[in-house]
Amino acid sequence: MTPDVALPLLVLALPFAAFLLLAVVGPLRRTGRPAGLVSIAAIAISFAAALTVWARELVAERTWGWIPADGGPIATVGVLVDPLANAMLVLVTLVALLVQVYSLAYLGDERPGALGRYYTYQSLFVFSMLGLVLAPGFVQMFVFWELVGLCSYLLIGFWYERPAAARAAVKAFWITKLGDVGFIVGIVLLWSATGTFEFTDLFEKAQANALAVPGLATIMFLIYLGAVGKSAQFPLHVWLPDAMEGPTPVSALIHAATMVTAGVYMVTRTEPLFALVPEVLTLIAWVGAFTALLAATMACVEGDIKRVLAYSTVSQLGYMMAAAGAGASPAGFLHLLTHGLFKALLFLAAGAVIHAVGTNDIFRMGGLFRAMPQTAVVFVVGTLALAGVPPLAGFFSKEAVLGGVWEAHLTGPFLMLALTALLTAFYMFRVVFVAFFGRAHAGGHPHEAPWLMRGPLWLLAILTLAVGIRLALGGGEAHEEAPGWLPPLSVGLATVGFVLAWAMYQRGAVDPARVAAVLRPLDYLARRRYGLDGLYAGVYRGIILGLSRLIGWIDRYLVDGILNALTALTLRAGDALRYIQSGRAQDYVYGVAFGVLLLFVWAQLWRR
Amino acid sequence: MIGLSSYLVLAALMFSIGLFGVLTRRNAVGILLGIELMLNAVNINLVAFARFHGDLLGLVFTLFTLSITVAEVAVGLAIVIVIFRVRRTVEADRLDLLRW
Amino acid sequence: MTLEAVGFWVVAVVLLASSLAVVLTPNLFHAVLYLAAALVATGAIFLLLEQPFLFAVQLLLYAGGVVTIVVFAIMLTERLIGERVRQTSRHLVNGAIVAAAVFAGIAGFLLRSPLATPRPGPVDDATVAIGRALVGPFAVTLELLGVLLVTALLGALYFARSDE
Amino acid sequence: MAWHAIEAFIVLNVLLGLVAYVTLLERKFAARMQSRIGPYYVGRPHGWLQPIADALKLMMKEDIVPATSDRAVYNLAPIVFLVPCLLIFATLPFAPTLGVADLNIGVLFFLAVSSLEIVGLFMGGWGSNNKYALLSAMRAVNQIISYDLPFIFAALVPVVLAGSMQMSSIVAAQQGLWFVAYPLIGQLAFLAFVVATLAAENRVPFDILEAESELVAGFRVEYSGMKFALIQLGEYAHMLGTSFLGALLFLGGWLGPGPAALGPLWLLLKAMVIFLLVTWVRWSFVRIRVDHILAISWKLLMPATLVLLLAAGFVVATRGAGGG
Repeated sequence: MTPDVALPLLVLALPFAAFLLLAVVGPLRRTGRPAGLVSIAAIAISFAAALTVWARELVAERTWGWIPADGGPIATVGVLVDPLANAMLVLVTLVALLVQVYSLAYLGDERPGALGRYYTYQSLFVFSMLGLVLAPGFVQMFVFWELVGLCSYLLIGFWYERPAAARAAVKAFWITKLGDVGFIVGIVLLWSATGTFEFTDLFEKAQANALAVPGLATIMFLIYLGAVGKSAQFPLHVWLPDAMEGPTPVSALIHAATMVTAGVYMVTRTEPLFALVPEVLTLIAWVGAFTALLAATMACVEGDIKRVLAYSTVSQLGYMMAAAGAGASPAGFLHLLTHGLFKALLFLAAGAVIHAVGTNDIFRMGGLFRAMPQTAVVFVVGTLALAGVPPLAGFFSKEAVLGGVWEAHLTGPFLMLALTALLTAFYMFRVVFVAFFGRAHAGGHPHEAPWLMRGPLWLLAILTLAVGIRLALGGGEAHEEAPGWLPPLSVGLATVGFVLAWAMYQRGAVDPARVAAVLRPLDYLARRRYGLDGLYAGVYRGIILGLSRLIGWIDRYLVDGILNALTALTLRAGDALRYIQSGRAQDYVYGVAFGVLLLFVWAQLWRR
Repeated sequence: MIGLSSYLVLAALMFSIGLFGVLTRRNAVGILLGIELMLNAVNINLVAFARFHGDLLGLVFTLFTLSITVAEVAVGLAIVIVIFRVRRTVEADRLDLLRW
Repeated sequence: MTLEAVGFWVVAVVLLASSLAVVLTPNLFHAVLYLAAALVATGAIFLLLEQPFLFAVQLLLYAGGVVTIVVFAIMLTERLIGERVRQTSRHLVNGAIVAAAVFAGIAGFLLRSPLATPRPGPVDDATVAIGRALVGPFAVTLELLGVLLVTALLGALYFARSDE
Repeated sequence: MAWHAIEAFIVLNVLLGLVAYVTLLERKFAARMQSRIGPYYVGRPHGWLQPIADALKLMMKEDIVPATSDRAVYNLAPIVFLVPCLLIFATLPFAPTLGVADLNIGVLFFLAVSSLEIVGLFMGGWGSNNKYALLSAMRAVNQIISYDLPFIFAALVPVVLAGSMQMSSIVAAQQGLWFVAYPLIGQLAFLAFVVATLAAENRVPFDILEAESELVAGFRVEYSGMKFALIQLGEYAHMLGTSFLGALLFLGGWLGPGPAALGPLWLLLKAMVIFLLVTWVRWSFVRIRVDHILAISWKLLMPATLVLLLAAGFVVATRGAGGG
């Protein structure tokens, strides 16, 4: 094995080893905290390895045959290491490490067995995500894609005793599966058109213009559907807010930094392919922008702090997709990285708040700045970053995205994204003002989180800041073509959002209710999530219930009917025929004689 | 000249007569007598074939049939006697305990 | 009309007549006696077919064995009273039709089948050959027959023993 | 063919005469055993004409048919009884070439035909519609079923030893050693044969079927006159035939000192020896109870004769057939 891929393989192997250890060795798993420590140790080493890989800027590919066939294997497994994957590796392992450390405190009250189970899932999830990141071809990617989906299901449903959690897990699983159907069909179609699953081969062909297969647009659209499901794009975004039923660290890990970005990562990874089909790209951009706006409006009326963050995530994912659709996938990827950091920060901070207050409802918080100043500070840092205030990380990446979209001459999406930027600042500061600076509510004595939780928070906050400063100093290569008016516009939008939030929720200058009354239809729609959930539920119920009724009718009247008819016939026949059994031996002899006669007749008439 | 078919027809007649007896007799012993006739008809067939085909097999099988018939009669009559003891009758059509 | 033919016809008439009597006579005891006659006539048929050994066995087993047992059974079941010996028949017409149909079926076969009519020349005594066959190729069958007979004997004993 | 018929006719008549005088022999013998004189007056001084007188008397007596009898059966019974008893002589040779038919299945034929006798017997018992007759017939059936097998087995021992069922061959096989003198097997088989003969002929001590004291005269209680004569004839013919069979099977048949022409005389002499042996037993023993009779057959004679048969087979297998 070349040393090139040894380190990435180590990154991949360690979480899997931890998972195997925890899954197989039941006693260890049931100890709870030690199990967590095992997992954390594995991910820590893994993180160190990933950091080394990243620092060395390793580029390597190594594959092993998997499904053998004549003339080389059909599918391979292996690792593909390039800057894209390196960055992803670092992000995933970093966030996972911090989340796992954080969880040790956050889930400290869980039973040891449940905690062990949690870390088992966590390890498996990290392994799956890393496998997805390192995938050198579509098949491996799909396998890990599904594994990620499975882990997401397991983690969302971690508190499976709660019906809401169980429902949310199933919902997340099924809705992402809708997209996955398109994904796998697309993969197979692509394979039948080109004969390979390997990214490298595909990119070479794309570069050599050897990919002019008919229906490529359809194929890429189908593949994009997978990203739609995974990255919670409209209209399959409905699972993500519900997924907040899982533990908050889980949300931080998989619904902010890792799993939901898999779609974006996939699109970015296969960008050379998507580049061949501009119409799909345009669609991606429009859908992304629309998703961003839609989610932002819903976030504005949401009272649950985690759901606000969830909508925000959807919204930011829309940003990334829009960037990818606009051909500015580096910008989108940059936003992915920075967003991964500060959204994890926000989630974890929100988790600390929830941990302290015992509720998700921001209107039952308030005045928390005094109770837990450190948490408030890092939350504000995250908010600023998300709102796009320089010199924090979010500013640069968001600006890059906007610039990319503008460059692509996608005016509609650009406008929507700009509006989204405003709304983002608004709803984030709304949370900040209501939860941290508003009048304190009685009930409980909120206190600062333990250092196990605070440590990751500070680390993330510092990283957010550091990355921002690094981007400011180094000058992101993404925004070199951006027009000069873009930074001021961006900052201006953020400021407007901030001022609106301040005016409405801090100063009380504008009554939120009156605003809601003015924007009544919009408010009404946003509060009801634009009826999408209802629509899905309706369609689902309609189809399922209709089908059930149909099947029920068939079962009751057709299947049962036939059976009933048969049984009735059998009974009647038995009633009628039992008189044959007279119990008298001689009557049976008659039967034998008739049988013999029949044989005679048969033999004499037909046999000749 | 008496050919094979003469013997066979004779046997067939005897067989049919035996069948008639089996079908019509009320007394279990009478039924057994009919069965004896039928078995003997079969024996005639076997011996006739053996004779006309110059084959030993028919003779051997006739012996077997004879022996088995004796066993059958012994067991059959034992059953008849038991039935008589229990039911005080050997009328076959009154022995319909196994009817529906 | 050779002597054999005369013998055949005489025996055939006796055989059929006694057979008919077996199934028709109302007196069960007479039926058994007619059966004895029919069995002896069957033996005579064997003699006509030049199988004296089988004739002897037939007499020994049937006339001496079967008929005796049947008489014994009649005496036991009819409780030594002559009245019950009168037996009736049922469905005479049906039985006759079915029996006639079966006969017609067999006869149909006989008429259509090509039969080896020429009778081979006189044969030697088959007794030795039968004996060799019984302990040769049919040894297993013979043993099985022995098992059957023992089983039948035990079964008959079991059935007929009185409950003490 | 014609010669056969004539021969058969001669044999039959000689036999009938013989049978008639056998009765006289028995009566005389019995009388001697009981220190009497026996028949004396008819054909005096030794009653030589007594059998003829008996026959004439019976023929002239009134033939009584019971009113409630099963007439056809009743009338046919003596004939059915007599015919097999006479038929058995068909296979008995009196000299190497003197006999009706020296069948190669002679012994078997004898056994088969003699087993038919029972039919006549129970016909008579049934047909008489007499309680005693019927009981007698039932006993007869019982006993004959029981003793048929030992009788057959005992008779088969010489057959096995000689390796043939033909009477003349069996006699020829005794050229060197009569089978009765055959070590152990011969004596035992002969003993069994005599006992079974006693039973098969319903003689004392196995005469429960006529047991005068209980059943009057057994199955023939209702018979009189000519029919009674026929039955008696049949019985004595059967006895005589069995004696001949015994002589042929065990006592070397016509073998004896002197010229071959003396053969029939030797045979007759030997048969008479057996006959007198039976008679001797008859006048010496008491009647045995019915269950004892059956027990003797099933529990003693049957296994014993089977073992004898097996032993004979074993001897033949090791030393070869043909006696001595």
